[in-house]
Amino acid sequence: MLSFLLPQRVKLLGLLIAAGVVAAVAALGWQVAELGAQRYAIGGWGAPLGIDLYADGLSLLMLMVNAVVCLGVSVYSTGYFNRAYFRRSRAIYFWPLWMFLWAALNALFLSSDIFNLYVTLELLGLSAVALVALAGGADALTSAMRYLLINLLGSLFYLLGVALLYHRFGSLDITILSQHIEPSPAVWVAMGLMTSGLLLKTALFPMHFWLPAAHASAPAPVSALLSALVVKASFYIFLRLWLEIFPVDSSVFGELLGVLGAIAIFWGGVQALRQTRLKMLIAYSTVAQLGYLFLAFPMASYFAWKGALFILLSHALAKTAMFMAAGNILHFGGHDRIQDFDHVVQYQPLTSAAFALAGISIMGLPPSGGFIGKWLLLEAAINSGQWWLVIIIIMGGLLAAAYIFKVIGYAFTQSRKSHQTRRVPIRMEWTALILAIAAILLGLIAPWPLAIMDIGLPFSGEAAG
Amino acid sequence: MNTLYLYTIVGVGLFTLGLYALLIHSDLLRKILAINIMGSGVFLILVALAARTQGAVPDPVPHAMVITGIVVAVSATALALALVIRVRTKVGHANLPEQSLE
Amino acid sequence: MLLSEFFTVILLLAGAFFFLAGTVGLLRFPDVYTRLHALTKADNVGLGLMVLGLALQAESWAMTGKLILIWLCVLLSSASVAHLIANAARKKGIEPWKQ
Amino acid sequence: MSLNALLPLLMVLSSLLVGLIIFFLPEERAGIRIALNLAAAVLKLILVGVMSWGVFFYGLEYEFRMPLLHSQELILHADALSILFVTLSTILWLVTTVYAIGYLEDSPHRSRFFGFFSLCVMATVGVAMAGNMITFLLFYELLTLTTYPLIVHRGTEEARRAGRTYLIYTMTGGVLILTGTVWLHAIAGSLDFSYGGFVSDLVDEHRTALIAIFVLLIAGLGVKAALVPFHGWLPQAMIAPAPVSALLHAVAVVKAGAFGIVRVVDDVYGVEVAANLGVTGPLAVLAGVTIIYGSIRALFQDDLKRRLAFSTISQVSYIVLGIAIAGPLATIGGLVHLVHQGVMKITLFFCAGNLAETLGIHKISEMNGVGRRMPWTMTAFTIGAFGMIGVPPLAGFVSKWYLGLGALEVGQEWVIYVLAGSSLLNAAYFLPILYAAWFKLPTDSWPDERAFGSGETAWTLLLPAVITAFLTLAVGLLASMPFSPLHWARFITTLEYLP
Amino acid sequence: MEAMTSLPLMTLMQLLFDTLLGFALLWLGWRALASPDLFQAIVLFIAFGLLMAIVWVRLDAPDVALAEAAIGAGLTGALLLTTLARLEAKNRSKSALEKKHKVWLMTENVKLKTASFLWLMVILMLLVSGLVYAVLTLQEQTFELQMLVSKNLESSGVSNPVTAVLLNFRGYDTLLEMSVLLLALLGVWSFGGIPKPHESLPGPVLNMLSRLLIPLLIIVAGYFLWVGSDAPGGAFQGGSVLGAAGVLLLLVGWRLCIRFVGLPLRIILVFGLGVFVSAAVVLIFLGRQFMEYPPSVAGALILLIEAAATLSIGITLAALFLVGRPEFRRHK
Repeated sequence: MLSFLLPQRVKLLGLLIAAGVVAAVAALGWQVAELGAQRYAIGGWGAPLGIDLYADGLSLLMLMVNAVVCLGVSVYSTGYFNRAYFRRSRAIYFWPLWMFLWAALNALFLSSDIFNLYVTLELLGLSAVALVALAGGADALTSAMRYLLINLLGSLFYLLGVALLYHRFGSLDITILSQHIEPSPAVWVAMGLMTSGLLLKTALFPMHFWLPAAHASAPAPVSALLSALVVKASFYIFLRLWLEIFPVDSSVFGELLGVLGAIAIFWGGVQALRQTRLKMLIAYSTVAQLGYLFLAFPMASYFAWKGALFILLSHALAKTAMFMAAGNILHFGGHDRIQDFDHVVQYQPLTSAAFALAGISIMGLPPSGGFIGKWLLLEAAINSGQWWLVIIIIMGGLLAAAYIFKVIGYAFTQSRKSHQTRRVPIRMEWTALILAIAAILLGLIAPWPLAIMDIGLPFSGEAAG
Repeated sequence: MNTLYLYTIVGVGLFTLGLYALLIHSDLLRKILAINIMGSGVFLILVALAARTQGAVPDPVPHAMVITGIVVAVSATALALALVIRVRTKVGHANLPEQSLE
Repeated sequence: MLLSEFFTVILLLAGAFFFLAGTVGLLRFPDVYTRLHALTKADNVGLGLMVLGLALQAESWAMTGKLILIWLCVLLSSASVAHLIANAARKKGIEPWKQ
Repeated sequence: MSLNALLPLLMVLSSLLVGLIIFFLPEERAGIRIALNLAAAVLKLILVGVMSWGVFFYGLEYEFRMPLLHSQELILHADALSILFVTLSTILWLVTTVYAIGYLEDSPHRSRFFGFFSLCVMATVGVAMAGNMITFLLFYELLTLTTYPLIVHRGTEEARRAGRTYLIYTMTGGVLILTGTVWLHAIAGSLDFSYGGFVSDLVDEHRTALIAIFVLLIAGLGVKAALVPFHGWLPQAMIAPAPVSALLHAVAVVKAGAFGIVRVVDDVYGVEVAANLGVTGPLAVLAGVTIIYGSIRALFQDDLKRRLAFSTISQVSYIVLGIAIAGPLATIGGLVHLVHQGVMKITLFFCAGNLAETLGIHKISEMNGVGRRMPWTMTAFTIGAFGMIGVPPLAGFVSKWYLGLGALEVGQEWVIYVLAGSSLLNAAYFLPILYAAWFKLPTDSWPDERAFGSGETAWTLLLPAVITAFLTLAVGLLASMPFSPLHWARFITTLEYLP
Repeated sequence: MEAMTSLPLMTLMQLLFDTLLGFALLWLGWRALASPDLFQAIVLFIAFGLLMAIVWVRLDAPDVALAEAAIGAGLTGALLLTTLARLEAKNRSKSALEKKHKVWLMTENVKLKTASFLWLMVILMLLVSGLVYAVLTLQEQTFELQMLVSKNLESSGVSNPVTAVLLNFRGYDTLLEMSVLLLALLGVWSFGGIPKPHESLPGPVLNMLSRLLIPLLIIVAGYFLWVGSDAPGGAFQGGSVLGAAGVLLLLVGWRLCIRFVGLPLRIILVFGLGVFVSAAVVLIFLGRQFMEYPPSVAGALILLIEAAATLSIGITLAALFLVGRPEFRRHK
């Protein structure tokens, strides 16, 4: 799964590798589906001594969505980085960096070793930063810088937590840790450290400040990746740790996360509504959508986890499509000011459709993937009698509708202004559209991913609840 | 009080010091210094605790982890420094703009 | 106490003295050139004495060789670095200190 | 999968596919577009015919199931009630398609328009055939989304504002329904529609919750059905092109809301349970208020389409009223009005569209003597208007008759006064129009006249209006024939009340 | 000899030394962050790194000490200094004005309100106390990984446990870590357009020095590499020494000949990682797990991988120092 390459003729190579990785994931998927959760000991040493790779339903799903999104981004990028005005000297670096990022994601979703996770996190963070900076403008550089610092800070917090855990329990393997774990001050402190480090990277509400700038100023395929996958990676680690390592009796903490998530939904939604530039709007929408993921924590029930995960999956697809659409519009009209969209949108029906369809999923309207996730969350909230969560989820959906239709509304207005326009490669439009459709279809094939989530029983602890 | 705990606490101190400086400085070069010092603090804690097993050689695993960590840190620093230079040339100063919390 | 140990202690103490002197010089001397002067000269001698003292305790010739190698390396580098610094200072236009 | 299961799916997919294909057709390929549209409409008509045959004579239930969530499935099925609604929408869609082809000739973005038009019908059919709440919700929201582009089709600032208002209302309604549905699922564990409802076992345990859910659902549905506090979007949406207005009022949106209320009262709660919970009374009162309020507001509109819009608000509540009275005869009245109101109102809107398109007439004050310029159109209009007022033997009379009887049957005399009052008001706002059109002298020139050769207007515009006017006559005159809407409504009611 | 009698004294001395070292470390760290002059701060940071190296020795971690001295202090310091040089070169005029204030709490360019400052303090205090408490109450490990390491040391092919962990037991980490290094270089290159620092011609002395030192450094690198399997040392230490040699070369003004800048350089850069991965993958085809070295040849394999890694690491580090794509400047 490790792919790295340097020479210039990368485009074809990149696509080949992309296809290869997808095939590998598919093979792994088949294996996991047939045989249950898989464990692979690198170097043949086995868990305590060596590093294990571990794939259960959770990681498999992440890998799959990863593969789909990445394939999409690869195809999209062949168009995006091909433009006349994108400096070739920069563009050639996109591919190797991108491959590193992808490799890091795959490695991250497969690892079951907390120190190994640290290394993958760094790999992920550095490649993401380099990709953001690829845009080259003053905005991009500044936000890349901030993003880098945030990343390093988060990693160090995480590493300190790892250090404490290791010295308490003498192992780095998640499974072994989960067997030995017992509450003690050191564990609590470690938990606090790792949580804050990871949440910083996941951009949960008070720590989201770095996200919009970084996501909005990056090149379009990079923004797509960051929003769709990179923030999810740290969330994935957090979820893993929460489910397997951290002491279960942490309901107060869960409540806190839920409240933060709720604030994130509101804040992100309101801010998104206030933005005048499309990419900023989408970036704030990410902040809001990330909030949903944390609503599952106060409920901590089987359905809640599944709902949050489902939102994660569909958001990954939908947000990728959205950023791609934004990239197309930006390329087409040369700007992404929402106010002046009239013509731009009308001449790009495919892109507009992609945006609209992705929007449906973000709003959580049926039959999209987002709807299923929201439904599960709602049901979990009602079952546990937490009405404030119900209200949050509902209001969040309305806010999302408001900011998405703010954009779509302009798709139908006529404009007499003429724009300087440029042709957008057709595959860029199609990739966006297909990913958006995938986000919708995710809702129609919901039972399938839901069943995958059960492999290896990552949520078995809560299955009773 | 064992000397090892002494070093551990020094490690905690360095970590906090770095964090403080990271938050309070706006100069990018200093922020990078601060991150490095934070990292040293973490490494110190890792290794100091590794040596607390009495008698025999200390646990080699944290040592390996720290070596990995140092290499990662220098990579990150190199990247950060190059970025600082870029920011300077593009933006004109090597500070992060005051970020409003929104 | 063996004779070699006695000499070692003497040599180490002497080395430490030179280091101290060099450091005092670094702190007290008025300008960059004189400071360099104090630092390199005194410290090189100090280090040489210490290396000598430790060499007496060495278990093998290889160890002695390494110790001497260290000294030589330091000699070489400190001389060059002192030269570089002084050169840089001169280029920057720092006048040597005069009474 | 058996053929029977495929039929409902085919109903939905036919328009979906057509819609998607149309999106990708170039603007100039009008021929193919028209052919596709008509073909899909005819195909649907045939499917409906087959299914109603099966339902009525063999008691078949056509059903298509697909797993959607844990324990929840996507269900499309055809029972008597859905057949009623589907038939209505299919026939009227065919007619509206013809009308829209004429109406939008040479205007831009036709591919987009007809694409969404098809999708809209897809959603309506889906709403009609939904076999459980979740499927219903799915298509209901889809309907919102597909009508939005139709409303803002003109692309003016005003259209965009209307679209926004529409969205704010319907989205809010949608989430209310969503909440209610999820809650219901949490309590009942099932959401499948069945005659007589499925919550009767839960009344003792979850009484308050059930009432709350009822309120949520009705409020959500009430938005589309334009019940009084939630009606604000409808008059604004008049900005849309005439075929869209026709569709909104007669076939799709408003009807979907009303139909949803029918579903909730009859097939989720069951009439008896609902009455037992004490929720039907307030609903009936609400409907009564809406009827009167809508009529009064209509009286003061000079814009023809706005007057019609308020009339719709009033008329649709007849359906709700019929259901909420909770007696067999009233139910028949409500159900049959679902169809009748559709046929009558679409006629009126076609006519209004014709006037606007041919002569540029938008206001009632401009209509003096228009009957002589466009006799056919105005004849159709007159039939529709008389139907609305409830003049026997037209369609409206049948509905009102049954509503009145039903109210008496369960001893709610106040409904009679509502009916009578509203009929008077209907007469008050329709008769002046007719008087002006037929008996006043025409002015010198029309606001914006266009020539359409020999006829009074284009045949694609005229024909649909004439057909629906004819239908208005027919369903009233032939109400006692088999397969008439009335007959079918009775059939449904038997099923509801004798499970 | 007289160990028995002087034991308490020795312990006391050690404690004293450790305490001094600890405080010196803290002090240096603080000064490095607080000192008003950036140049001074960086020099202090380098000193801090060297002190860290001594601490590592005190903690029986010679491998780490070597890595820290070479990479942590040496290379990072060099990187920081050249960056500073580049930054200053840009606007020398402004810098004179900037840093003249004596500061104690390092608040020079910051407009922190008192309230938020207090909050920050409170949070940091909480953090410190939490950490200290956690560390002090840390129980013994429940699981002795260390035992496992020493038990399996024989089959790992090397006798230095740290190397064993780095390259065999947890070789995957190292693999990824090398990717990080390569990635950093890639990232730096991708920024492109880095301004050239003001370069002065190296004097004859420096030239002479480099001529003497570079062969020595290369030998030392080789030595580290060789000795790494059973004594402190190894690929990273060797690589960083090699890197230092490269840095020195670059300082002297030596540049790669144009024909090496393109593909050959890149090949060397990926060489280490390439060997690592291919060794690991080849093993799969031999019917073993990914990275499962057969004990009989493990030593040789590790040495091979390390050799390749050393070369790549060295060149990568040197390239990082250069900042920006290397290009043909001056042929020497």
